[in-house]
Amino acid sequence: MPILDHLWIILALPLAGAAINGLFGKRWPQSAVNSVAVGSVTLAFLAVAELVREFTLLAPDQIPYVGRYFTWMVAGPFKVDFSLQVDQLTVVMLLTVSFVGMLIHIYSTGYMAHEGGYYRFFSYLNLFMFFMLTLVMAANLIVMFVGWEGVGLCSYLLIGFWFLKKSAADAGKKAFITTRVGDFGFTVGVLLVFATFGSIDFSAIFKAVAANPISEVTLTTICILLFTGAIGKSAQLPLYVWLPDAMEGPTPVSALIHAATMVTAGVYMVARMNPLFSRAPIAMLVVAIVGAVTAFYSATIGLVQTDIKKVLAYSTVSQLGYMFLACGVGSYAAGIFHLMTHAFFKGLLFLAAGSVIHAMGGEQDMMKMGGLRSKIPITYWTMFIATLAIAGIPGFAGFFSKDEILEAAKSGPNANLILWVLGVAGAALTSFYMFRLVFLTFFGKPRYDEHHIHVHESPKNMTIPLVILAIFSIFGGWFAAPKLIGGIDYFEKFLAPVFSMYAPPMAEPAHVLAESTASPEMELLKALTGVPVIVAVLGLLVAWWLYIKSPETPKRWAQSLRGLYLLLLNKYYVDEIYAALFVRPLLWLSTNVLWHGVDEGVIDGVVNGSARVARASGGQLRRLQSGNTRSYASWVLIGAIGFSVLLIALYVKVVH
Amino acid sequence: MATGQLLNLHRVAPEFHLCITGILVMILDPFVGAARKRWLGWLAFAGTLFALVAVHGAYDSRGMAYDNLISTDVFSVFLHVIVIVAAALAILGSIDYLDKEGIQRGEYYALVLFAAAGMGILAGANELVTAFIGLEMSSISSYVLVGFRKRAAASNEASMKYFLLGSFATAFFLYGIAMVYGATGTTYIDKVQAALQAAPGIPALAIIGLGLMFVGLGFKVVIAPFQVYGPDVYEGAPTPVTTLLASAPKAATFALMLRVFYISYGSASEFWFWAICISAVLTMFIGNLAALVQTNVKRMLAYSSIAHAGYILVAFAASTSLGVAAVLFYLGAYVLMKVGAFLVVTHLGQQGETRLDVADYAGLGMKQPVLSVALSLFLLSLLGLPATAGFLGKFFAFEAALDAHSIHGVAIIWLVVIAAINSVIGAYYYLRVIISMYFAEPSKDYVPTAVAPALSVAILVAAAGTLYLGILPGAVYDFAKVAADSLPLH
Amino acid sequence: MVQQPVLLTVITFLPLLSVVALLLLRSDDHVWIRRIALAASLAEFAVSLLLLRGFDSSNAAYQYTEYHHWIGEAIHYHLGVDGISLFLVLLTTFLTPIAILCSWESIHENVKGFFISLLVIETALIGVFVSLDLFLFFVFWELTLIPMYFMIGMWGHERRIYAAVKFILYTMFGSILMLVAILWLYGLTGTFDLLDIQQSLRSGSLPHLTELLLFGAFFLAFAIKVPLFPLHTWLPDAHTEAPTAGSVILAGVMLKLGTYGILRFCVPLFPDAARQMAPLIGVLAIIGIVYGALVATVQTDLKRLVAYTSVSHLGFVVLGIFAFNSTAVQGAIYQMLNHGVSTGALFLGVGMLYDRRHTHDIKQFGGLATPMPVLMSFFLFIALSSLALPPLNGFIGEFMILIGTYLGHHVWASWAASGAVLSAIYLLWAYQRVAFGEVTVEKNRSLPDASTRERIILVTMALAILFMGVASPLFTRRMEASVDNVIQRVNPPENASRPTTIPCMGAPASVKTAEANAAAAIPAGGGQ
Amino acid sequence: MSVIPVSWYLVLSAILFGLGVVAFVFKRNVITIFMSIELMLNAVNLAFVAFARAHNQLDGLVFVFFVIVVAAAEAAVGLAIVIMLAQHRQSLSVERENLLKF
Amino acid sequence: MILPLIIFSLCALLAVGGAVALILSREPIHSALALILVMVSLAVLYLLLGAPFVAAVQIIVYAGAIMVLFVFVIMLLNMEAEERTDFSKIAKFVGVPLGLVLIVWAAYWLAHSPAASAMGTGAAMEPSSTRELSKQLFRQYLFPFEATSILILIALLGALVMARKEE
Repeated sequence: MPILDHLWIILALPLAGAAINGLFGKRWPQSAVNSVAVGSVTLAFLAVAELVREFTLLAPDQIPYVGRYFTWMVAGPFKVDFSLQVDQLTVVMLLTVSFVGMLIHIYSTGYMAHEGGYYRFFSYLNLFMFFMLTLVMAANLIVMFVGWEGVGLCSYLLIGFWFLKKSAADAGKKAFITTRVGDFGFTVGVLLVFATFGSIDFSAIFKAVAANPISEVTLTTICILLFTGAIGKSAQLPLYVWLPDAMEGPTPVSALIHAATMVTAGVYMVARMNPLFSRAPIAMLVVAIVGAVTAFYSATIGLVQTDIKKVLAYSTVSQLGYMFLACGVGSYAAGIFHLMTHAFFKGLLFLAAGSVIHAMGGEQDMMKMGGLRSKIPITYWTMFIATLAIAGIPGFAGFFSKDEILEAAKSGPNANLILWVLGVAGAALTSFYMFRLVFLTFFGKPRYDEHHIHVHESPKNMTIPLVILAIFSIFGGWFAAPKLIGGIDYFEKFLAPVFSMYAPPMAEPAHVLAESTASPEMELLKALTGVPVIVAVLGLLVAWWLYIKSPETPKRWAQSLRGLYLLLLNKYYVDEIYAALFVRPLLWLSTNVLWHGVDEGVIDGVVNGSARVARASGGQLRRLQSGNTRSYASWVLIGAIGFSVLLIALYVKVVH
Repeated sequence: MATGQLLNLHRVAPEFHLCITGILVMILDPFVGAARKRWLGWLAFAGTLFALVAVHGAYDSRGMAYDNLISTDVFSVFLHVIVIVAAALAILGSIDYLDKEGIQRGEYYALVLFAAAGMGILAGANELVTAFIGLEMSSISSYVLVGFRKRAAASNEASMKYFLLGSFATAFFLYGIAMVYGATGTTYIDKVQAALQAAPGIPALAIIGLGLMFVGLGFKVVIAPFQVYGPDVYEGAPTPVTTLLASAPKAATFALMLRVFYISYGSASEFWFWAICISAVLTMFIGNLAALVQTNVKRMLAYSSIAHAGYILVAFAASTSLGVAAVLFYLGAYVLMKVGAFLVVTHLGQQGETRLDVADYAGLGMKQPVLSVALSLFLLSLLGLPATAGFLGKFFAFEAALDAHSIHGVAIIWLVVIAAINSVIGAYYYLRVIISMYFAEPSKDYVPTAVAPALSVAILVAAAGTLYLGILPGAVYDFAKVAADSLPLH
Repeated sequence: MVQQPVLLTVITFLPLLSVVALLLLRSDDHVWIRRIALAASLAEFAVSLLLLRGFDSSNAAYQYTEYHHWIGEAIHYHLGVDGISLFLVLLTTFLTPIAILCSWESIHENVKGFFISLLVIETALIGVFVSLDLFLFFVFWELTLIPMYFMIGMWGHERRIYAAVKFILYTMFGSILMLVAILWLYGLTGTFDLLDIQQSLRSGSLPHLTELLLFGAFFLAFAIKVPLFPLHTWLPDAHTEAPTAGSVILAGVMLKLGTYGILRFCVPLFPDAARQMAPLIGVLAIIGIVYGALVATVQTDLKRLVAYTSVSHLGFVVLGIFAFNSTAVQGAIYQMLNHGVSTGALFLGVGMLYDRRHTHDIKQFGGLATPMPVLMSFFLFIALSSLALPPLNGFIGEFMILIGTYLGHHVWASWAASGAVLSAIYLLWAYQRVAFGEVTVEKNRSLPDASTRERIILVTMALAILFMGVASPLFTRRMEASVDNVIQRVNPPENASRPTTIPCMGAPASVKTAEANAAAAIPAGGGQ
Repeated sequence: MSVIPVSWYLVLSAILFGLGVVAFVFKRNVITIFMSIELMLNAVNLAFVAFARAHNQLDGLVFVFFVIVVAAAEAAVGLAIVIMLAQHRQSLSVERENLLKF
Repeated sequence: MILPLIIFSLCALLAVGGAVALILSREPIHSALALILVMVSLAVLYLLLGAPFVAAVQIIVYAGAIMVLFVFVIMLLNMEAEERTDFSKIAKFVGVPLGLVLIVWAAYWLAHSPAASAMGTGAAMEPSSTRELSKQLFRQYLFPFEATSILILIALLGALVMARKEE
């Protein structure tokens, strides 16, 4: 089994690409850079495909298949191997990442064609692929952390790709630091894991947790800490703030990193650690709540944004919320499923948006677009499909995955109706702002100066990925389709081993299946499956009414509900609040109290003060030598009498 | 009897040689023309070398001399070496200085030699009045030497102060001797010890005597509170004389102090321990702190030598044989580095000792690298940097003091800590000179003058010694231990 | 083990020998002074690599030992390396050529003196690491001061004299008290030889107060050197004013003297006191981590900023040492090496900027990525290693420390982990202000990118960073045995059959203890 | 023949010594200060003689000779210094001699 | 026998009086004469203590030679009365009082120290023979005696150096 025995090849390819482009790309023509970058990723994808083939040949007891390469850290009881593993979850992630990644690479060759630092861009992009693949293939928490931080680094580099723009550089920094705040939790979580299980290998941990019961407090702490990391990485409340800013990066970056892959790492991690989470109900609840609230909250912000990419950004945050909701209610499979479909349609949305921006010559404000339908048909159609998908219109990928999530929230192992309501509300808003986006962009009259901006369809290498992704946005969800008619959710079945192997005895995902096959529930299920669809359609209609039927109503509402409107428009002022709460006080403290206060004031005060005291006393002591012989004689006399008296005193003390 | 007395002569041969050479210089002086007077300097130097050889002879025939008035033991030999080497280096440093100052006279060298002889007696004396004579020999000649630059008002004044206060302190010392004599009926150091141990309780007279002698001796070794005159005299005296004053008499007087305190009063150490402690603390703080604010290098070094007397007292306080050894080693190290430093200052002072300010040394590191390196070495040694004599001096001193904490309890540990802190305070002013030499912008007006051969030889010897004692102190320290054991300690 | 009875002496005094060679040169013959200095330091590095060949990593005892009488019967010329000092020696010999190379053009006046002091420092530093006699140790310890003092004072920047004096007095104050402690120890044990002292000082053999005082005296000296939180204020001044090479050596090696001393003397000699003081020291270390990071964040002077990061990073090391378990201590040692390389590299970068613009003021930079992409990319890479980004070296040490510390003290480790966040903040913020955005100062537009010489330096450092990031076992395996020795003295495993004295314990024993530590640690997961 | 206790002589010598000290500190003129030193030495001599008598030894008397010799030597040098000062300075008051201080 | 007592007290009074006069008189010459008075009365006391030879030396060398030297110098430099400046506060407020304290204190301890009072009036009286004295001096104390010769040489040199006018 060529690949399975050499998993590292999958990582080596993009790394090599990154290295080659980074070192020599500067002097090479674009075509060479392209072939290296795209080539390496395509090869990686093919390797993954081959891997899947070999994987299917594995016996169940060989899964997860682990490959150890070298010992990376060893100190006392603490030992880390650089080891990779493959199981169903990995396979899904690998396919998604490498496939979408490949398409976006191809797309970028068109999108970035006229940018400076072309080689740099692709080198970073390949490097990102390397770290992302490491992340998903990691067989232990530390190696996973390598990928985890690595993708963060690449996102930092790529967001700040146009580093001459201060906003871009700022955004990159913000992204890295905010996620680092989450990583703080993640790190401590890993520490606690090691302290608890004495190992950081997934299999070892899972075996341990399955074998002997660990105190639920510890588990809950672990899970919540790890989830903090996920919050940072996957831009959930309250650490989501970096993602919208991250849109400063080139659009393919937004598509790949900030929609399809990196931001979903959190979800992947939670799913990966499911044996722990499943045993920590409270943590699960937290995950679910955070997910649901984020899903709704960011959807509300999405309602009023006018920057096309910002809308998509908030929608991403919201969709990630759904994935966590899924994990939180115990249906990891649904979460991963949505992760995959989302990768398709959100990736597509971004690429399409990029194509629009490309066509508009860099314009991102939807208020300055409109009526592009006819001018860029391919972009329009693909984007429309993606919108249908994300809005959850039946038949499209998003429908199945989102539907499964809401269904799990309603009747899953740990269902919770409030969360379901939030989810549904979010779904409604989603479909509204997505169609708002589409209508504003492609319908109505052009709101831009047609003499200056010559709208043109993007080149092949950009449109082809769009089309491919569009196809997947439609059919990507159909693995789960049979379920609706009482069949089997192949996707869930495929992943089942991962989530059942170490699952706590009571929460068998199997019984969900069993339940779903029972016919009366199927009726109910169908009925309630309707709800999301209905709200989705409602959203569509409202959007249509507001932005096509009577375009001035939104302004009227904006006037009447000015307060709310501004609140939403300014994203609930969260950035400002953070600045006021954390950033400025900390800087002030560091500058005035710690630096000038403690360092220069107290400590150096003491140091230099003592020096000053010494000099001063020296200045006094030198006056003993007044130069006057009589004084000198007096000193000698004082000494004489002093010492004689001292000696006699001691003498008296001794004698008597 | 008389023959026996004559046979004793080789045990005081060093003094004999010094005096003879001195007299020779005096006799030749009138017949030597002004141009050739510097040869008298070389003659005196030769005399010191003879004396050194004689010291070796005396070492081979150790024992008591002149009815036990003189005890030529290893201890005395050790100090003879120190004293004579110091005198020799001082002489080498003087030759060209006197030319420069236009006071090239035979008497100068004669006085130096007589003073050295006096110190020799001081180091070897086993009887207080004999020691007193030796003390006076060295004192009176140094009164004169201090005033040797008669044209310089500072020199006159220093001489006057030194003379008056010196005699004042001497009177105290003498009164102390009288008391001891009264209390014990003898003035022999070892007999006093016997008498005091024989007596039921140590008599008050003896204690008062100790107190009064401490005044005289303390004055000579410049420790607080008798240090007041020190800086003035050291500053006012011609620098080569300062070189001598700061080194040899201190060593010799410390020798007498050791004999008196450790032998005669060895049984009363719990009495004088506190006196030494207090004096040590005062001395170190006054010396170091006052030195911090000096701008005149000569005066700064004077204060520093006060501080070093304080460190020596720390070892002195140990009141054990190890303490004696530490004091001896420290004296050796101290003499070398102090003489070295003052000799460099002698050269840099220029005609009329005009360039003595720290600021005058600005940029010297570039102009006279070798000389600067030498001075830095001496300063760093005074500062107590490892691999220099000064460090090992402190090292052994502290070691001896801590070793004695079984006797004196925690007090002496604190004494050592205070000493340690002081040596950090001291670091500052030594480094200030280095800063001026290396980090400061060179002053334009100063044109460096070549170092005369005699002086450079002296400086090299001192530097070599400082390094030798710093890196391979073993031999000397062992010798110091032997010397310490040669004393009939309590 | 291979016995090369003079290898350590050669390694220690080779630089001094080359100083003699330099002295023979005419002082205006800059070219040859530089060449010979570089050649000598490279040769030194090559020779020091021989240590690895014969080093027996399974052996906890000191190796390549040399033992000669020196002064009296108590003081010996006793050299030797073990897993703890081995790599610190290599670090020194590795950084010195770099330091020489980086001052190739930036030093103009008194070149001879500069390289001489650099080489003298090298000898002194190596001497500190290899000497097994407290007297010898102290001699080298003090000898490191003077050349560094000259370096700051003669070739430093505006406030150099203040910085130099502050540096030397601060350090001397600590070390002089250590001298007293050493002498006291001699009074108690009658020897200056480290091994003999360890033999005679079984845990609890000293009166409690005495042990505390001795520990305090030693620790003060080391803590000032490290520098630990309240004693750190000499560091920013010294670094800011020192020439680049000075900063590299100062940050790269000299600070390690402190942590090394703690590990070599404070902990094994006075285990009870160490255990008793550990809570206090741990807290100080954590304060240092956070404090240093926060203050670094708001610095306007690039070099000062880097200096403060050292306070933060060394806090990690001290924390690791006082966690008293194999993982943390090995992490601490590894972090010493990392810090040496990474922070050294940061100072090199800052120095290269200084050579071009003669300022450290961040406001004077900005947008430098445009004129000098190469230099800035390396700068970023180094910054990333310093902010502990896996898989670079900084991460390894920091994480080992965290893991090890966590086993004993959850809260400590959690606080310390926050340092990672802060490090990201100050480094990236600073980097952005320096490198990103439009070029703000006209002068900067025309700055030349890294020269070949600078590229060689930067590539070397980058490779070292990467190598140490992926190949940590090559280092830690050699430390393990020695480290377990130290650990054992502090908390002897209850079932230890033989007395916890140093020389010659085989690997199996140490492995056993490692497991013992683990066993002791893992049930403690719940917290203790 | 004598009925006077030795201690009386000692007290007298103490008084004279003390007066000498007072004189030294009190007088300003170099030469009179010098005289007060002589006074102190005389007190010492008295003490020596008294003690010699007390111990019925001759050593004490021998010491007196030495003291007198030393006193003479000091006198010679001291007066020479005084003359030198008189040559170079107007006043002979020690209080006016303070070029060197601090 | 009352005579010795009278002599002692008389001389003691004269000595102390002379010392006080030395202090109080502003004219150096008067001080010198007062000092001579002290010396003479001390000489008498030496006689009383049965040390005639010492007494003689006291008169001849001390009062005779040394003090004459003093008087000579005073005359040579025809010194004016000393001005009672008080630049030295410490001397005025500490030195002088302490000196007086010293008198009382030393006197007290010398009077009351057991050793001193044990001496009583000393051993049986006959004047010390000069022969014995010289034996002591030239045998036992030969070395310091020789040393004093050097001392005098030093003094001679010193006087030469100091007093000689610059040529």
